[in-house]
Amino acid sequence: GGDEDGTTLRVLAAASLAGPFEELAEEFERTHDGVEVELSSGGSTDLVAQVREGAPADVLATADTATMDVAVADGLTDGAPRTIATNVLQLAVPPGNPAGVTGLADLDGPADPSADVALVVCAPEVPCGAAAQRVARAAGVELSPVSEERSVSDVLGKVVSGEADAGLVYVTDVRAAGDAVEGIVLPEAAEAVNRYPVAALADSAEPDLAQEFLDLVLGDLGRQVLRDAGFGPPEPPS
Amino acid sequence: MTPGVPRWLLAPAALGAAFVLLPLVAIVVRVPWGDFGELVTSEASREALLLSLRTSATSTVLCVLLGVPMAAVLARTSFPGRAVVRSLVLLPLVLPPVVGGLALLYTFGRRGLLGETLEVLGVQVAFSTAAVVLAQTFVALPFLVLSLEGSLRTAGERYELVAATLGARPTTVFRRVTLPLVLPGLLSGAVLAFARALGEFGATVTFAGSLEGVTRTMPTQIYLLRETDADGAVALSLLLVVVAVLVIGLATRGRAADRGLA
Amino acid sequence: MTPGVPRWLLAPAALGAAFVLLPLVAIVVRVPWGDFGELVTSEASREALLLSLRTSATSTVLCVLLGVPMAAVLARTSFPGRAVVRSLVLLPLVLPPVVGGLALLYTFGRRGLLGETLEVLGVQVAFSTAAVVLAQTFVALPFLVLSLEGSLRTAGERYELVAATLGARPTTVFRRVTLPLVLPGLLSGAVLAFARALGEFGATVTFAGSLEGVTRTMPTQIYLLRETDADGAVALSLLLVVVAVLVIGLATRGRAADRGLA
Amino acid sequence: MTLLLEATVADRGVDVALEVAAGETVALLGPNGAGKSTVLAVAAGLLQPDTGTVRLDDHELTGRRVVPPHARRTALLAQDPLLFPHLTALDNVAFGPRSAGVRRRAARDRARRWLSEVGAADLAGRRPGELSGGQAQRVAVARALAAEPRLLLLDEPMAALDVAVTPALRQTLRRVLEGRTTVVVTHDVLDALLLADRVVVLDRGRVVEQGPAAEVLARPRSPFAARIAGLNLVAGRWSGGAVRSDAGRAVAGTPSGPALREGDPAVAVFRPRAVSVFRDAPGGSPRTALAVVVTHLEPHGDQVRVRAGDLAADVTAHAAAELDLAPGTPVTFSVKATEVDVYAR
Amino acid sequence: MTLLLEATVADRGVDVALEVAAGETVALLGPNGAGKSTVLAVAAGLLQPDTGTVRLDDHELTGRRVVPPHARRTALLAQDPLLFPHLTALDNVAFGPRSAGVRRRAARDRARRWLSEVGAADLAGRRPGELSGGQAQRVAVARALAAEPRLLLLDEPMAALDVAVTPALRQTLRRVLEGRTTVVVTHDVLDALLLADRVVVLDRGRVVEQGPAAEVLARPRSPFAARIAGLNLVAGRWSGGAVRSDAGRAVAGTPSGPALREGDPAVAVFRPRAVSVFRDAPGGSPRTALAVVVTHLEPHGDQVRVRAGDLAADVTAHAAAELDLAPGTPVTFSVKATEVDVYAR
Ligand SMILES: Nc1ncnc2c1ncn2[C@@H]1O[C@H](COP(=O)(O)OP(=O)(O)OP(=O)(O)O)[C@@H](O)[C@H]1O
Ligand SMILES: Nc1ncnc2c1ncn2[C@@H]1O[C@H](COP(=O)(O)OP(=O)(O)OP(=O)(O)O)[C@@H](O)[C@H]1O
Ligand SMILES: [Mg+2]
Ligand SMILES: [Mg+2]
Repeated sequence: GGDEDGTTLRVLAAASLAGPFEELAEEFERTHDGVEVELSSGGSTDLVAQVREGAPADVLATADTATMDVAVADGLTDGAPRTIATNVLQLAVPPGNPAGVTGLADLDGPADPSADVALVVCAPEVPCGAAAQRVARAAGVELSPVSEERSVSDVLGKVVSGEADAGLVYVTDVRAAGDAVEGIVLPEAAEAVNRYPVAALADSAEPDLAQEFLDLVLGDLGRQVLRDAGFGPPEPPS
Repeated sequence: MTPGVPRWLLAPAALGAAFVLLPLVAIVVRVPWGDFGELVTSEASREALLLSLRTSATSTVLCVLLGVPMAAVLARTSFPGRAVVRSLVLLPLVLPPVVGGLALLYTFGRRGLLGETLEVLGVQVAFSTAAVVLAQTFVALPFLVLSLEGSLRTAGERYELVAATLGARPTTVFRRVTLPLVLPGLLSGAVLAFARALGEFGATVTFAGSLEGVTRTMPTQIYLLRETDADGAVALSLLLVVVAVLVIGLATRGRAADRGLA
Repeated sequence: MTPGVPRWLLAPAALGAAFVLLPLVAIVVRVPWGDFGELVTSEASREALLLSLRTSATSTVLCVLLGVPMAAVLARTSFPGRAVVRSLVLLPLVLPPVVGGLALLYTFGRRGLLGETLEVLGVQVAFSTAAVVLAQTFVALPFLVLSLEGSLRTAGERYELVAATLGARPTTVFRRVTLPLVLPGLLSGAVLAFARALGEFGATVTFAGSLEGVTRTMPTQIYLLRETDADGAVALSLLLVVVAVLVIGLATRGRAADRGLA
Repeated sequence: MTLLLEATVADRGVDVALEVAAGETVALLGPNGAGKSTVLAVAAGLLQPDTGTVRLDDHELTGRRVVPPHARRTALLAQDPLLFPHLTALDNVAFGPRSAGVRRRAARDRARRWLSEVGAADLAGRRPGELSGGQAQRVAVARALAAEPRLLLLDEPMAALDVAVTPALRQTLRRVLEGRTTVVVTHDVLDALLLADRVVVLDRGRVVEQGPAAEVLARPRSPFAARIAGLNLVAGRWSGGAVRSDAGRAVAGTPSGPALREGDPAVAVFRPRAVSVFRDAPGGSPRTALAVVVTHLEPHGDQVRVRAGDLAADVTAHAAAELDLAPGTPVTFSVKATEVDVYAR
Repeated sequence: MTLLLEATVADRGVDVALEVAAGETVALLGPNGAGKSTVLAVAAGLLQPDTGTVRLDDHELTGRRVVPPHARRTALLAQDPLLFPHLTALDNVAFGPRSAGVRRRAARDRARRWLSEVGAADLAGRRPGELSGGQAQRVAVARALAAEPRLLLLDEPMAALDVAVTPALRQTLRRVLEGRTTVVVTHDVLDALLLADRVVVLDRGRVVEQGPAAEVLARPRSPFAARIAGLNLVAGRWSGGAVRSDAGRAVAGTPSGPALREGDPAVAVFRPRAVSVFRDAPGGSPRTALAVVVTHLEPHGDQVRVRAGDLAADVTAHAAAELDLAPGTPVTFSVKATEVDVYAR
């Protein structure tokens, strides 16, 4: 990136945050003359690995606290991470809900390949999978998915294509998918709230600008934009 | 007596080799050797590895069964639109694997082009091991076709023509002359296809999903592990690589050398 | 006069072609043609496409520069451990691309094997366009090497030996005999490499990141778009595919046909 | 099997009509590039002629439905041995029978027989890569013969063979070709005389002469046939008791065959032995004296063959020495009219 | 350039020592598979001998540091033309000069000259795929000659050439090889006589005979040399005024050269013309009568050559008809002792 004719602020954001952050970056550029925000998005794990290996970056926003904790433990961050938004799971079903799913209770049962309802979830290794397990425990059901995906978009893809009858994804994902899926609110979802942390980075070349960007995200405008995208407030009513 | 190569070629060749091999060394250095044994012998890894080997072998066979005829037709016949078909066959190469997986979903999925037909036949492809094989075959087929077609062209048609004048029917010519002559090319094509199938990830995840023992191949397992344990994922990759080298090494052992003049 | 192929081969060939082409049709059917124009002409798409073409072209050149010598050394010399080197060169094929990206990070990254050396030299590779090129070259190089090596073996050494007896030094032999003879093989190898580089995604995101205009290639853009707009991602893939077919079609136009007996 | 071939191949400048009766062996003669291999390729179905027909007995092989090579039951021995590199010599020879449906064992037995016919029995287990040039040629001959085709096409079957095996192989071929429809390309007059019933001489893609082998080679009408038969030939018009060529040569001779009228196209043919060589133009009885320049000398049996362009004279070594002949020497070739055979072109 | 070559190649059963003096042309004769091409490959550096040395003048080419083919300044015309398929005939011929550093234009001029030397000037622009067999061979000859090497190795340069061009090309070679160190493999006695100073006869990988060309071909000591020279040869021991072979043949003759003692290994050599053929064993003056069975008959000039295994007799066509000769006829070959040349083996 060229900062010959100005200052560049590099922001690494989880893919699920890419939309809102783009909006915020534009706003930031508008209010900061000569500053260009370069937004780079990807999987949280990838982003942390990139920072560790020396990717030039000023701000990091991940999709869960676990990956951010890794960054903190590696001393990559400058100051404690702050939560900017939360997210909860919903059941996504194809339009019209062909399998007639109403809630987690319909998905109870042992693994059965010929099950009439094909459920897809995230693998337990990834945050949304861990959340799914917690939600299922809270509901007292045993899930037997036909596939344990690596990412939310993989889960959503299966539902959108109609391959799966239901998938456990975040409410923001349901919102982003538009008409492609329908969301079913889960009462048990509050048991597993996902938090999105953001932090300035230790190696930042522009610590002041980074701080200003954090302020923007954490400020009213930030909240507004994130809420519009379907995210919950940083401190959900418990 | 081999004619050898110009001396100066060794420099870029070594550079190229280093470029490919250094990252491997880097991986080896990073692997947490202490946990290595445990990691690679874990139930999940074993299952994934076995599944990968099984599906990759099956897709390689499929690639050979479909790809050899395709290469032969491309190299030995001419029909209008041959050039177009040839470029289209390249497509799975260019298609980002995830999109390839989507394309397969759109074709073989429940709501895909062939979905209803398949459903009537009682075949359910998605989320099954068969889907893994399909995804791997889709991405690996072009390698076999292209490299074999190249070999067929280089080998030329003279021996086939001679065989025909000796009364050999096209099938006999194909079986007793064409195939034996391009065996090295077929072999390296199959190796390419097998390697590509073994490393396939994107299309598999998108099209087949990821369930231990059914659709979770080694690369998928590596991705998952990487979320929690990057070094572990690297170690597992190393295992995959070693297994691949062993399989390929065994398969291509004793390739005949060609001879010189006089 | 071509000898043709046995009639029955057409069936599996057609099946294979259908298997590759149907998913493509499925994509075309699914593309939201209404938004297509806007989507593919958007600033982001244009930048990504240009970056992809630029980097893929550069990596193809790199692949040729490094791969031709490697193939020549593998096919025309014998040294202890040749077979091992040969299998190792295959590795980037098997390595899941993301792991390949990690391996590159471990090598060229700040904390990598060469990191310090590079830092002293003032070179920062990772997360730059150069990193994209490196990642693409890493995954594409084996294709060129393997398919060219196959061609070199099939072509044999007889003409090279004749050239040597006519007083041609190895360099002359290489330039005036070897290369022209395997030109079709080199061309299809380069096409394979270009296609693979163009579709490369996993290693790029990991090693180079995803920064618009700098490292966000078309596949990365497609991947990102897919998070929010799967159909749009598919449309973009179609663009990538069309561009690839055009580029490859132009590059391989007018490949010479070989001739028969008498 | 009667072969009837009429074909033009424009880009090779070939336009040939050829007929081979059932059981007949035709020798195809002609200079390099005359179109001999092209004719064989057309007959074998490897080359589609631009226009023309190929007919075996009453089966039309070209035209609307082209009969592919394998269904023609022809076997072609090409100019290049082209042994299958992945098969042993034995399996190469067994390839034809195997393709015709013979069981492996029987095919191998037959192959072994053919290999010994060509003196290559001991090479059965070798791969083509391990054979010398002549050995490969012998195996290729055996392979073509073992296919037992209805039409056999042989392109220089004796090429690369040593003098010790040639006569024996020629006898073998003579026996094998007996009663089999065959076209054999050769540059050797002995092959033509011993193997062929008829010879066809090609030049620049056209048939310039054909007829029974012995007759054509004894009374050639084309320069190339004369050359291969080792005879001198001067072509021109019959005028005043001599054949006068466009280049102004006049050779007096004795017409034979159908009577010649003044101005008829005719050839004068005479043996090199009948030619005497003088440093100066001689007087005396021989009516023909051709002023030529020696181009080279060759031993020829006990004699020395003095070549002067396309004419040749055989003289004793003693005479050659006495005349102090060397390339470049201007001499006179003289031949008695009684030694010159003249007949219509 | 003196070539000294001593080499064994175990898997081809070749063990040869060969010396070629500077400027000398040696003809390498021998049956198929004798090892001729192998010797050329060793000299050219294409084949590493198992043991032995190759020396050009005083430069050791094998041994500790093997000199690679391109640095030997030899040119090899292999048995196969192997023209570079991607270059025109002209550029094929220009390849050698270009490799030696000659500029493209000059190299092409030189190539054009060589192409016309071999009668292929009009083929300059053609690709090898568009040449006939003999045309390709001519271009290959031109290519080898154009390289102007210190040592020229020609493997059957006249193969596939038509009778019209052979004499002229032979003269060209004769002129070109003058003063150039050359080894030429041939199956043709004329090549040996006209081109070579010396001939070396190989058989089964060994040198069985060598000497000045005219001498070896006039007084051969090996069966193959006799065969190529068109002479009959019976090898055995000198005993009682005749050469007696192991097979029990006895040929009476007149010893020449160094005196022979009883029991010395010797050969009896006689021309086919000197042999008379009888249906029954004759009485009378000729001391030698060999009972043989006719294997085949060939025309030979005006006569008929009667072959009986490795022996041959030339008789008139009239006599052949009168004797009712045919393959399988038992006859007696008879030769006068004065016609038989006997000398030490
Ligand atoms: N593939 C080709 N394309 C175009 N022209 C060709 C091709 N092959 C041969 N020719 C030309 O066609 C003519 C006839 O060639 P052909 O091979 O039939 O000659 P030939 O009589 O067999 O000669 P030879 O005695 O040298 O083998 C020649 O002038 C040759 O140059
Ligand atoms: N690559 C090889 N490997 C093993 N043996 C070989 C190889 N090439 C040739 N030979 C054998 O070595 C011997 C010598 O072969 P070479 O080619 O030198 O014979 P040649 O004298 O040139 O015969 P020709 O007159 O048939 O060309 C033969 O017996 C042949 O079968
Ligand atoms: Mg020919
Ligand atoms: Mg040889």
